[in-house]
Amino acid sequence: MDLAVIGGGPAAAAPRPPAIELRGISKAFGSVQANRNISIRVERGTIHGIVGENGAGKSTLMSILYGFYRADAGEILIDGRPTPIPDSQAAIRAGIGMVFQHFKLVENFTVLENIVLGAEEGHLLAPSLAKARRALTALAHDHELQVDPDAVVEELSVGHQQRVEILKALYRKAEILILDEPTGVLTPAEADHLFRILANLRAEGKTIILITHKLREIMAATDRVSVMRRGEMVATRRTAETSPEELAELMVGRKVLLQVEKGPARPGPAVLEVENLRVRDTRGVERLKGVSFTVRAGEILGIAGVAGNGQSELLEVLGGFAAGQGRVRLNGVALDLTGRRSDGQTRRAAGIAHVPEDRQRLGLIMDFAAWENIAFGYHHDPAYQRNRLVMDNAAVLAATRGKLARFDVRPPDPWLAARNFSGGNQQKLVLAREIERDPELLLVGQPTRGVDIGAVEFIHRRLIALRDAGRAILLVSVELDEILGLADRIAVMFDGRIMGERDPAETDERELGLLMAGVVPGARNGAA
Amino acid sequence: ALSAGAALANPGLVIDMGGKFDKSFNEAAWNGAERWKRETGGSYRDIEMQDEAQREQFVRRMAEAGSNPIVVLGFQNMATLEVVAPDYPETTFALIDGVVDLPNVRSIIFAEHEGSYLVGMLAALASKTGTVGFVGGMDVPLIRKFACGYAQGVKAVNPDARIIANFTGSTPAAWNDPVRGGEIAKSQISQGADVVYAAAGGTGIGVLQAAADAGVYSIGVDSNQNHLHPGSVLTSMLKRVDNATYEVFMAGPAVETGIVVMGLANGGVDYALDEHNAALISAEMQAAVDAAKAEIIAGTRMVHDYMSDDTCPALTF
Amino acid sequence: MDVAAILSILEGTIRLSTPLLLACLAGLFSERAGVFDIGLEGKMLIAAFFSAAVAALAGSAWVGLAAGVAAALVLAVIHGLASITFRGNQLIAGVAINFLAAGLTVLVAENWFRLGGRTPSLSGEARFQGLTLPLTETLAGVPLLGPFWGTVISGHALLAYLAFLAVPATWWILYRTRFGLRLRAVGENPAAVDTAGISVVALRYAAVMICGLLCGLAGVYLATALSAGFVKDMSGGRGFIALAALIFAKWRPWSAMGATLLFGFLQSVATRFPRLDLGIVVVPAQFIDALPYLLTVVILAGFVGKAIPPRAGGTAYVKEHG
Amino acid sequence: MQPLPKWADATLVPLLSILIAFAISGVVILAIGKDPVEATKVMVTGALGSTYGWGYTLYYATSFTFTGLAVAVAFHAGLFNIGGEGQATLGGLGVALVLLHMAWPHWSLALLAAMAGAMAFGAAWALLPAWLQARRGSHIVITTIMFNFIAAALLNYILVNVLRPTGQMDPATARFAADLALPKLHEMLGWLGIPFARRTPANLGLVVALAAAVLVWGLLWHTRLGFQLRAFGKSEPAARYAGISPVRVTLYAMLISGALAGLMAVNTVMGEQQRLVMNAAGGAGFIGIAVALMGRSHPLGVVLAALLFGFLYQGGAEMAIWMQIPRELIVVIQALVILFTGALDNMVRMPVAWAFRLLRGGR
Ligand SMILES: Nc1ncnc2c1ncn2[C@@H]1O[C@H](COP(=O)(O)OP(=O)(O)OP(=O)(O)O)[C@@H](O)[C@H]1O
Ligand SMILES: Nc1ncnc2c1ncn2[C@@H]1O[C@H](COP(=O)(O)OP(=O)(O)OP(=O)(O)O)[C@@H](O)[C@H]1O
Ligand SMILES: [Mg+2]
Ligand SMILES: [Mg+2]
Repeated sequence: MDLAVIGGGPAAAAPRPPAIELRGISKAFGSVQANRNISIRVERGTIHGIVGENGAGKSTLMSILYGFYRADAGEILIDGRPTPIPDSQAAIRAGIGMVFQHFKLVENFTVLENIVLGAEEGHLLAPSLAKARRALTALAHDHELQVDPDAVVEELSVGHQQRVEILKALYRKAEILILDEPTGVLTPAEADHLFRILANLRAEGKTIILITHKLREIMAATDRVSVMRRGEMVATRRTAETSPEELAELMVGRKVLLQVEKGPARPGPAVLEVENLRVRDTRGVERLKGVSFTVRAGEILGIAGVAGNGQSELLEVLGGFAAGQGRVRLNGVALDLTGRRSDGQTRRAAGIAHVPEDRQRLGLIMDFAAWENIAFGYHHDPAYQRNRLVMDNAAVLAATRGKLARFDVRPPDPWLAARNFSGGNQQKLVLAREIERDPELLLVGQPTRGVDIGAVEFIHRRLIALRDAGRAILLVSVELDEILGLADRIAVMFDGRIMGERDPAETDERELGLLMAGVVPGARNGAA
Repeated sequence: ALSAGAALANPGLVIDMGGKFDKSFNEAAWNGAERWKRETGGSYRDIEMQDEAQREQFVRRMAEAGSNPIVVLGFQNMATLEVVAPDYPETTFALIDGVVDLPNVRSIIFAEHEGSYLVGMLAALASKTGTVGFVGGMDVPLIRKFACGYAQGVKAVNPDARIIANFTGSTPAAWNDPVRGGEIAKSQISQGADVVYAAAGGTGIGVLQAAADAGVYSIGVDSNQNHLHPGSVLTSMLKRVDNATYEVFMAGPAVETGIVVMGLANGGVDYALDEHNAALISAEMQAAVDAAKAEIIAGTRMVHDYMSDDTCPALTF
Repeated sequence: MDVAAILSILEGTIRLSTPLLLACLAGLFSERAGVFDIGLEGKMLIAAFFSAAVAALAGSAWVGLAAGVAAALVLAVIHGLASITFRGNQLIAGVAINFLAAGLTVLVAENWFRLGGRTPSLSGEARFQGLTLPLTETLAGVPLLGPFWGTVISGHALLAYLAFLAVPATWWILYRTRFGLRLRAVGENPAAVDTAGISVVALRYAAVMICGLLCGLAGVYLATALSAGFVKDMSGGRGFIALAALIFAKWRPWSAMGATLLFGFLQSVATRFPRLDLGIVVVPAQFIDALPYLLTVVILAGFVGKAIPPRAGGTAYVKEHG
Repeated sequence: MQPLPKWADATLVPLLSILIAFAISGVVILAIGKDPVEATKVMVTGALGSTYGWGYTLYYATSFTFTGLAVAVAFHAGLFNIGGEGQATLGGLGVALVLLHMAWPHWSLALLAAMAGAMAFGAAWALLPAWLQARRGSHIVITTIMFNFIAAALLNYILVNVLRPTGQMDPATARFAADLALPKLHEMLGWLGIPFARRTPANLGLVVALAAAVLVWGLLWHTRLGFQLRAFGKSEPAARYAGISPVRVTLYAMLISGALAGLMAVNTVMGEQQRLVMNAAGGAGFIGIAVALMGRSHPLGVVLAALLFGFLYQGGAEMAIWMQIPRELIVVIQALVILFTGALDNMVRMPVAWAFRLLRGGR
């Protein structure tokens, strides 16, 4: 094999040019430099992984390769030939297909229509549809990609929608297939199925680029792996010759402390008691199918699971902005789940603080100044009122200055709009607002998503401190490391149910991974 | 050139919505003013109302600028003058189609029922089907007065005749909706009407057009509209707004105030006969109508005025 | 009510539905592609004026048609620039277009003709006359069918027939052609279209221009066929009724025809019976005038089948934020 | 792209937009064979050259302030209320009913009652579209458009069949009692010893409008409701997270918006016409859109933009009277202002941002 590729060194007289070569790609979104002078080579007939933290620029780079964005600078070579890719049409012509992180499907079209869209032959639809139907049968057979061609996409499961995306690429005769975080929404079993398909495709000589930040998948599925950090390409390794530890270190730029320092928990009485909680989404699909658990004072209950198994709905119901059925008690008092008195305000009044999973969409008003965001959600707080009608903006400003200082938010400018803080500082803004309330119960979703390692440690310390102050914390995270490091007990969610509870000291990633896939290992007992 | 009072004692004409070239009511007034201008070499100001809510502003502006006398068109301006005229006691206003009881207002009203009676007779004489139509503009007593006079004329000739009367609407928009006017006319024609009388301002253009398209007769109003569709416009009910305007302009600021009624007797209303409809009006028809006209002037033939008691002997609305 | 009256109402229905139908289909193309258009009214109005004005000057309805459509297309380009190229607010752009047309038509009319915002009356060649369809003679003797064919179906201007033919054509384009598939897709999820290698901008412009064309025809019909010339504000809210019909029809071509026929029927009835005496109650004309709007509100309230607009409708397609 | 400084976004961009709009209008005037310089002179002298002109300018500006504030409040809540025209129409009905059917000992009491009536009717007319948006998800733009037409038909019916005094041909109500007339601006200034033209319609409504602007400012930036309203307007999902009820905020925002639009009738119906006529709103509801866009939805901006449109309106009337330029020119200017400040905003902003980058880079 061609050793010269490793580390991006100069190619020795290689017999074949690489399937893809990117040279000096740069791309900025406004003031954010998403890609900085990136070069990478991907060999034909391999599975090439790209890893990096959230926001490292992985999706941006691949979108440039697919012609979705245009690079500010740089060059793309396909099979050794410089190939300008101004739009996706050009990428498709060059044999590139891409499965986006957020699927690009027309939801109320059928599978067939989605596949044909953009690849029609002639002006009339009927012949194209007929041809695609035949091709689909063949493709499905060859690659284990069965889907009903006449099903409406929005009625398919996420896994099947992903198949449609792959089929779309294959129907367009893609030789190079890019998959952007394909397993984030899949169960381990579905993920395994996907990797089998990818291996098949590789065997046919297709080239696959796999974006993920799950090191386990990289180690299992790829031939080579490139690491991105903060918009730059920091290294490329042969998978067989690297280790998860090395990749993790490359990703974050320094040695990673996987262990969070914390003392033993001293759990008190139950603060949150959830019994048989059920939630339906707007389409009537049951997303929580009878969930029960307890969080005690002075402990952190971690909820682990693949994204999309009901964790978000759980936070929404407890946070008061979605309806559910069942019984939820806070310090023994029942919470209203559907009625008039179930909204974010009553929850806050009852002593529940909530750091939402998606801070930009939910936790902050991006156009509001920092001080307005500090009042956000607590705009009924008597300390922020001058009288029954008028708010005391000066009091909010004063409070904000204190919080920005204590949480080391940079820059500490209460008038700066939230949009102009970096991701980590935005998260600190939310934490400053929620944690300092000294709540009975803190709901936290993905507290360190997209946050740099320094801020991660800070946030973790604050959460532990809150626990040690005798508060109850419900932590939802898709990062197993985070859950294992922070939680005093771990509950695993799968398909709207809790598959079991584990003590972090007595479990490991393998066992949790099985639970996350819906498999209950036989030996142990479930919930305590 | 436009500071208030710079132009002293030139007469002014306030044209109502619909515009000075509506081929009908407003245009008649403008024609009168133009005649005065031609004959005397004087100059006058005219402005066109643009908006329901701005009537007062426009009349006021005319008075502020020193025009005197000021002819104001349309019954809609009764309320306008009630407010504005007292503020300008030195200015004389002449209101056409309405009565305002103020010392500096000359209220000019027309005996439209008399003129309409004559064209009604012609309609009945020309009709072969015995069914005639009437398309009014806004449904107000004034327009019912037209309809009622018309119906009496029709019945005088043919007591069995059927009269289909419709109004375009109940708001001022009804004066300027030719599409709707045309639709109404088409509907009346489909019901057998072969003469349609339009007393509807700008809307009438659509009525006359529809009649011409269908090859039946129409009757114009206010101005002489015979030339619009020669051979199709049977005649026009002339309402000599031009004369009324001309007289006020001639008399100047000292024009007599109070109520002035313009009827058949003093040439205020009439039916139109010219080269465009000469072929349509036979000698017998003309003789019959002229006889009736003489009787009305002489007071031997009475035409009921709808507005006197809000009833009509010849037509139910 | 006798047969003649019913036939006359139906005949009026066809006539009055035609501009509504053309404008409704116009809106259908634009909104199915994800560009909301409350500027149908304005485009119709400006086409009405320029068609009448140019027809009056040139003495040819066909030249007028070209001018009217061209004027509507100019406004469509403005709408496209604002809502596609510059990613502005589509609704605000529509409002601006309506006022632009309301103002410009009168301004230019006054300047060209000095007729108080009107054009001269059109006659003869300057106007689209009614066509007598074949079979009219043959069927004349047949009871019911004869008069129905002769009065209701036959005798309309060419544009009216064109409008009703546009319904199956629209259906066919939308559901049976590549362009239609792409058009519907870009109104639902432009990112899907973009990643499929199709230009979102080009598709949306195409839709907006078709919208301009059809609105133009609606205006031309209004001024040169339904009536004989332009008067100020002659569209009289028809663009909004068409919009109401579009919602009523849930953005589907055949239903659009149904909705506009219903609204045309209401107008036809209201014209002939300003006070509709139903025996028990007298329905005032104002109520019938307001009925299309009331019905639309009821539909929008979702009590009678929910109207779900194209999902990407009303928003510009933005790939990168800056 | 570097964002524009706040001040530039709030002043430079709208000013530039209005300049473009004026420039194009100048071209239009040229195209119809008139002299734009002369037209400008006529407008300026007619609207600002005398206290008479100012009286009308301020009168119109008062109306536009109300409708502009109405649109602005809704904008802040992320709602586009095109229904100002209908709400103002209904507000007029409220004023008329209050003043016709009740006896009032003094105009000041009548004013309070008329304001209540105007606000109640205007708000009521906004309520159903708001409710439909909040509860049934129907687009408020469409429903408010429909409600404009329904309002026009309703008023038409009521004026023709219910409120028109017997024997009167005009579809309008009877006049209100003369002693209920609001003090005119010249009287109010007279109390202060400032001479001002009589016979202009500017009236106490002007003070009400300014008070409303101040109250709206306080509401938006100093009350909890305003905070919730603005938060909801910026991000609906975040507002839900914060426990801000979308239904309540939508309803409140539209009620306030409708009430403000309705209040316009105090200026026109009670302050000037002293009876209710057809089309009493006269398009002011739509001008409110231009005013709010131009004023960047800030009460101060709205007042200034309303003044500008008051000037255009009065100047336009003068132009119509003396230069035979149809008043529709104002509609064209209004359209251009809406187009450039509302829809083609990015087109104007891009070169400005570019110029700023150049300036910064140059330093
Ligand atoms: N369309 C866009 N407009 C503006 N900024 C963007 C856009 N897309 C991405 N960015 C920014 O570019 C940077 C890189 O984003 P990108 O999506 O490429 O990261 P990623 O490595 O794929 O992250 P993740 O693992 O979260 O998917 C981030 O700061 C992001 O906020
Ligand atoms: N839209 C914007 N306008 C102005 N400044 C911005 C904008 N977006 C980001 N910034 C500034 O650019 C800087 C870098 O932002 P970025 O999100 O890349 O930070 P970061 O390095 O990822 O930090 P963190 O680790 O805290 O997330 C921030 O300090 C922020 O103030
Ligand atoms: Mg990504
Ligand atoms: Mg960051």
